Amino acid sequence: MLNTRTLMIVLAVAALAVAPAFIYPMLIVKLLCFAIFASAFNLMLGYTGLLSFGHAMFFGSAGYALGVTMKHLGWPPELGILAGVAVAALIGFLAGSVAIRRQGIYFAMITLAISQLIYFVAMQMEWTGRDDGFHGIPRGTLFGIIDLQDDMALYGLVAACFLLALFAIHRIVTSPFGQVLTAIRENEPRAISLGYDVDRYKVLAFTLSGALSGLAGALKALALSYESLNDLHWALSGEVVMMCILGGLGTLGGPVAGAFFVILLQNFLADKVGEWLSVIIGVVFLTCILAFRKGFVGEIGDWIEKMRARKGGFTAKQEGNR
Amino acid sequence: MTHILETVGLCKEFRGFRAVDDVSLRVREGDIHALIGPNGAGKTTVFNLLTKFLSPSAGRIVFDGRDITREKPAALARQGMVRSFQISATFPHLTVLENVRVALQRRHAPTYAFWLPGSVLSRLDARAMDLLEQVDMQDFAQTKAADLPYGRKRSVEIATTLAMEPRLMLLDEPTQGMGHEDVERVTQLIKRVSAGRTILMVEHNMKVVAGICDRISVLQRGALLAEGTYAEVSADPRVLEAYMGSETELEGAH
Amino acid sequence: MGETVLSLTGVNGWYGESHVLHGVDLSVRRGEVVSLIGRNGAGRTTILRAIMGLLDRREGRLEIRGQDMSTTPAYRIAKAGLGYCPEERGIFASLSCEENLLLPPVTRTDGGMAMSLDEIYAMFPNLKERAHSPGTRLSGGEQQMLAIARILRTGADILLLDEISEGLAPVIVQTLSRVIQDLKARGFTILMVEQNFRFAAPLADRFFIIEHGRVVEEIAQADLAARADDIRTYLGV
Amino acid sequence: MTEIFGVPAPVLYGQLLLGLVNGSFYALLSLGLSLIFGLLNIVNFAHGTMYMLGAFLAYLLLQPLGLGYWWAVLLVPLMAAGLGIVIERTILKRIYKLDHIYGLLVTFGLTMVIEGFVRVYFGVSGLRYAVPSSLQGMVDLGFMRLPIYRIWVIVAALGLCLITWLVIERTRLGATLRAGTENPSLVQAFGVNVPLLVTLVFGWGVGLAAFAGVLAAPLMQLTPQIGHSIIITVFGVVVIGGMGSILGSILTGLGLGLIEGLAKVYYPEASSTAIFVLMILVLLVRPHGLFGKQ
Amino acid sequence: DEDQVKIALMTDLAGATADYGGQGAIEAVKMAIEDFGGTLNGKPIHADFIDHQNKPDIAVTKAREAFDSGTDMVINLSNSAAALGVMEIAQSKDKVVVVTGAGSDRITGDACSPNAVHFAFNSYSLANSPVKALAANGVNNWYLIVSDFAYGLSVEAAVTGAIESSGGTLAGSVKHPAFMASDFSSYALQAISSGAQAIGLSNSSSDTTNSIRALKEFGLGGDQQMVAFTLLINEIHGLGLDQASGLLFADGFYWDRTEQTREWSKRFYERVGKMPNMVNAGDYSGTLHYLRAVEAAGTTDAKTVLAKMREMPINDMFAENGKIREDGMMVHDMYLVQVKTPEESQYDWDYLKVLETIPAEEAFLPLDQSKCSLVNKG
Ligand SMILES: Nc1ncnc2c1ncn2[C@@H]1O[C@H](COP(=O)(O)OP(=O)(O)OP(=O)(O)O)[C@@H](O)[C@H]1O
Ligand SMILES: Nc1ncnc2c1ncn2[C@@H]1O[C@H](COP(=O)(O)OP(=O)(O)OP(=O)(O)O)[C@@H](O)[C@H]1O
Ligand SMILES: [Mg+2]
Ligand SMILES: [Mg+2]
Repeated sequence: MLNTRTLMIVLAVAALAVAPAFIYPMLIVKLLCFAIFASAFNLMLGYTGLLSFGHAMFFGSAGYALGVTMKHLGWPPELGILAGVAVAALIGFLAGSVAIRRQGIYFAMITLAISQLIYFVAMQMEWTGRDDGFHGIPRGTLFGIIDLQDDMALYGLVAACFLLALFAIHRIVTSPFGQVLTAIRENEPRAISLGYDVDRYKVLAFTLSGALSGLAGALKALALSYESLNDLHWALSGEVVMMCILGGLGTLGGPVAGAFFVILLQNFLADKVGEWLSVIIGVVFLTCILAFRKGFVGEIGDWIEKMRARKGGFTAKQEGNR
Repeated sequence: MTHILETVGLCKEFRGFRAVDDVSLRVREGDIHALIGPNGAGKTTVFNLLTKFLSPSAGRIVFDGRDITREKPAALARQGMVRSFQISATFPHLTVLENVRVALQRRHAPTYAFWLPGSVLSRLDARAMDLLEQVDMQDFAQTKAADLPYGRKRSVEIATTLAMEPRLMLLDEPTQGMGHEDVERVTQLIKRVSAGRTILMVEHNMKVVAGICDRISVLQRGALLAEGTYAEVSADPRVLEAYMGSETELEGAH
Repeated sequence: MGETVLSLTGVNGWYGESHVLHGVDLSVRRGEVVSLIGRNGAGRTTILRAIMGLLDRREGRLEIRGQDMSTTPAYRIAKAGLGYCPEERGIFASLSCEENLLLPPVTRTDGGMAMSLDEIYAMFPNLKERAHSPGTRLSGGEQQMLAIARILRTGADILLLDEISEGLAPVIVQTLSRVIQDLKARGFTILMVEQNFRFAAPLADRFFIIEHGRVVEEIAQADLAARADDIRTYLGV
Repeated sequence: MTEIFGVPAPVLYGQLLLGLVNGSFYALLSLGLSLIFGLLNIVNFAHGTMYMLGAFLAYLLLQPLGLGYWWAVLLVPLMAAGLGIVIERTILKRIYKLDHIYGLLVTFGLTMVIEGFVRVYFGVSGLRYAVPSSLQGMVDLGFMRLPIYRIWVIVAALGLCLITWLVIERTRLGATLRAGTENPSLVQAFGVNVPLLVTLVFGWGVGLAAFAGVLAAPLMQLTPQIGHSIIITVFGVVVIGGMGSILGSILTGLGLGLIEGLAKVYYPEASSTAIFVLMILVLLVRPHGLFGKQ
Repeated sequence: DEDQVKIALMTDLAGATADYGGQGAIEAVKMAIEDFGGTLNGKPIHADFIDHQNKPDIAVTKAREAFDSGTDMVINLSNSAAALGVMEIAQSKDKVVVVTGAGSDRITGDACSPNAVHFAFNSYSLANSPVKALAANGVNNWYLIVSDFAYGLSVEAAVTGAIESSGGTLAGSVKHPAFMASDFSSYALQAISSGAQAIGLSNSSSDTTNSIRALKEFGLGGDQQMVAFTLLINEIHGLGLDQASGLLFADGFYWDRTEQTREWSKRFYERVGKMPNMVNAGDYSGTLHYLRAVEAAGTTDAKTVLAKMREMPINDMFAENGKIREDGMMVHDMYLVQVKTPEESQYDWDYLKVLETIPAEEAFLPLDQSKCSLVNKG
């Protein structure tokens, strides 16, 4: 098992290293940003079971935070990114504290409402540039040595952050905290009766997910030198849900695959199919939910398990032995 | 004799309907104390009040000398008052060992540490196995809780509850829905784990009550009807009429 | 004893992916009280649910009054005169006691078994008293009575009762025992699942012992004493 | 002229009345949403799309077929209900056993598809649907002149809400529905054709949304996006009122329309955020909504 | 290869603002290339049609990709945010941008760029002329319905400026959320009950059409006038003359104005099925002007081409003696138009009366008031 995992990691790093030779680097940067975003979202839905329909609020706010600190305060990129993450984490904490009072679909609605609120506020603030967007964010010099104006340098930064974010998510999920989260997801009343203040754990999970989404948003704003209201819009929140579901919830690779798929689809189809884009994406999305409920990665995982089980001589789960 | 748990004039109204009416209950430290009574007498409601899943309309609850009327449920569990559920409550997709470990983790390992690897929890394994042995579940340590037979789930639940090192355990119908064999096992288990702690339980099975309970309180229509040892209570004609019925051979009911 | 009114032949049943019933064969004759006994999780509730068509998947043959109903959708099975009282009672919170009582549509009037509201209230006076309180405000015992009463109105003459003595005070269990005897006297056919063997023992004409999702033994009332040891090993009593 | 906080009283009354018109739409839509959520356990994200579709269907009846407004009032809800029934039978029934987030996601996908089609066939620049001649004109209410059509909107919407509410609370069918909301499989075991009931309820809910669309058609330029903002507001209404509470949806919908009307006079910039602030406040005080049960 | 000309139309092909781009823009650009001859210096002219889906970030990503893969010029850029974003990239990569689909004054104001040309209209030109024209007729008491987003506010600023300078007064204004509200009755009622002589619509697209409908519904008429500050002929087509008649606005192009406009527009109509609006015409004219400049310059180098573009006057069906100023604004005559009544309209798309031609110098912000840094330096 460990070998396959190491192999996967090596493969992923290698793929990231050679990819810019074949694909337009800035497109990969965008893909990676959304992959981080979807993975961060997965931390909520996939591992905590809470559907947030307002995750764009983290993505967008972090972008604006990075923009303001770098453009107006002259902070270097590393601090700008940190500022983005911090702002997103703070929003995660505040929004989480409110939303956590309800569960399931209500949670989704409340997060949606909070993110709409933030959207409208951003829309009415002078300093965000409203719907004209926040322009002219400098890319700056990382740690005072690496000039990010160079696309490849920027790509390196984003790729490194991507790996780091995936590792962070893996670590969070398997950490002692992750264990408590699993328990809460499995049986919340029981977790309460064991003395866990479940709301606090959920808020922390929401905050962490927000912070990582913020990382994604900040990186994207840095890469594009630009931030817009679209990054706060509920449609983006819907899109990130879609990415996760398409790729496979509760797996590390799923959201990444889902994000790549959706962004590439949008990227390549839009100019070719024009008006039909939303129909096509909708149909693909519906088909996936109805036919491959576990997402690409989940279904492939199941299939591999099945093959392995067949090889190993198991035919089916043991049954009837109760 | 000290009382570990005391309620003073506890009341609970649901939109005008008094489910619990001025109940002053006293549970002595170290006892197995049973709460019995006809259906709808308010037993589960009392439990819910004690464990803060409901808040009382009036009255006070004192646990170990401290007023806990306004405490949050999780905080109460941390002080040693732990409830096990009427419906079997495990974490179905965790293994038996992990089930117990989650309970141990709260006291003995980090719980918010999202930056640590999961392997730090393995230092709880020995202790968890220890608890599993107490309920005779060591052989099932790696089984998923969902795959266990019903009675065994109860055992896991009790082991999990024990991991909390409770001073007072609240058991709501621990044998409900169990076959005879399991009833027997769980009864013995309760007896065994009662050493060094107090147990308050709701139970309809008179055999269990008669077998292991030191004291019994009888509720009826939300109010306390009688209290005493099994012999005292079962001799009370009001209890016979309201609860046990005409059959003198009590076990006959179950 | 009358003709066979309910029979299962080689019935398999599934919850999602998990295969729970493995070839159940049993039959019930008119006017009989039959009890399914077994350990927890043996599959007794599942058998009742299989009959009512409430499983995710069922295979095998189900006959009611000689008619093949193996592929009949769930909502039509009740119309063949079956009344189901589920293990969890299934009282509706948003309906008053009386609305709960009136909820199941009257499905058969020809058998003459349908009891009127008055008859039912005479049988369960508590329900009349609480007719207008929301269903789930009733006490456990009252809810259990309501669950049984509810299916007496519909004209169903084959009753499937799941653990009706469960979690009830001894005094109410005694009442229920009388109710069952009364129903039997009126000619109802009853298939009941009981954990509480002592409750079932004096009531049932026959017992099916269920283990691992199949019928492993059939014991008649008359043989009960003789087979006590067998039962003990099966049930661990 | 009397003024209320700096606003002339007649203007204020006028605004409140207009708020009530909007509130009727919210009530109609959130009622359908609640109904569907209650029995199907699905948060119908496509509800706004159905509203939009209702308006476009009305247009479609008029343009190629020449069937006017009153035909639309009659036929469009039926057509939409028919579409809803097809969707329920072919798509939604596959996801009932899953977590209810799937319902949200599937209907989100449906929104993309349906809206995409409307966009392809009708474009985005907006179509016009005229006020029917029988409802043209204004009534002088003293403090304002109100178009007759808006009065009809209030009457029709509230009438339909009332009928729906009566059916659910006062009839046997309603009792069966309520029971089905709690435990569909048991109701089925009692001999009720629950799948049919579910299908019909979805059809009814969608029909209500489409009816709202027909009512709205003469009031605005029809673009494929008209469902967007309203659905978010309606979600807010349902959360504030308490999900699944029929009466709650109706009352909250009306109330919210009034509050919005006030906001548009006193602080128009906040009119779009008022609902979200309100929602957060309500949830802090009453986590189950104003009319929700525990 | 190096000296092939590659242009890209980037616009909203299918979204809410597709009237400012969409199929019409595609055909306009294609017509320009065909009319130019299809080739330049013997090489075919390559055109890409890129959908930014009305999302500025997609516009920015795709523009970057397009420039990196050899695109020389991007045109249209409906949506001001997208335009401003792409202008920045064009400047850093030294490419040419011709904005036709967006109207923000910032494009030639504080955000101006040596690499950008603003072709068809901006909010100043749309706002200023109607206010001035009405003032001359004694209509100078205004109420504004403003959409609460950057473009609406930029129009509002331009309008308020114009009202002040023409000695008018503002009776009041109300802000509505942009593209979120479909119910304008409340704003209409407030506007009507203000008693102002003119009600100005500082919004765009569906917000404008819905405002118009609501004003009509609540009985606007008599001595109150409606003025729209951003309106395309397509929107009048959608509204119908009974709703829109009498409406005043400024337009950069009307198909039925001259023989030349008619000839071109009919060709356009045959391809698209709609009459062109000022953005469509701008797309055609802008593309053609760019190609002519490249031909004259003999290179695709942005600096040289831009210099040529500024040097050459624009003379076609869109502009007579149009000229690109140093702030990037292509100044040309604008027209004050009024929507005909149904009775006045004789044939399909016969919607407008041209009341007045506003000379280029008056239609656009005088250079000395410009906030563009390029102007101050020069
Ligand atoms: N949430 C509630 N709202 C209204 N009434 C309630 C609620 N919970 C319980 N009750 C009522 O309070 C009374 C006591 O209920 P409780 O569940 O405590 O009984 P119990 O003694 O546990 O009975 P059982 O032995 O049947 O479990 C009952 O009449 C019940 O209907
Ligand atoms: N909804 C369900 N999904 C999956 N498995 C189930 C479900 N309900 C029951 N089972 C499993 O099916 C088997 C038979 O259960 P069933 O409820 O029929 O048993 P029973 O004999 O009625 O026992 P009990 O005493 O618990 O009522 C058990 O192993 C149980 O775990
Ligand atoms: Mg109880
Ligand atoms: Mg059972």
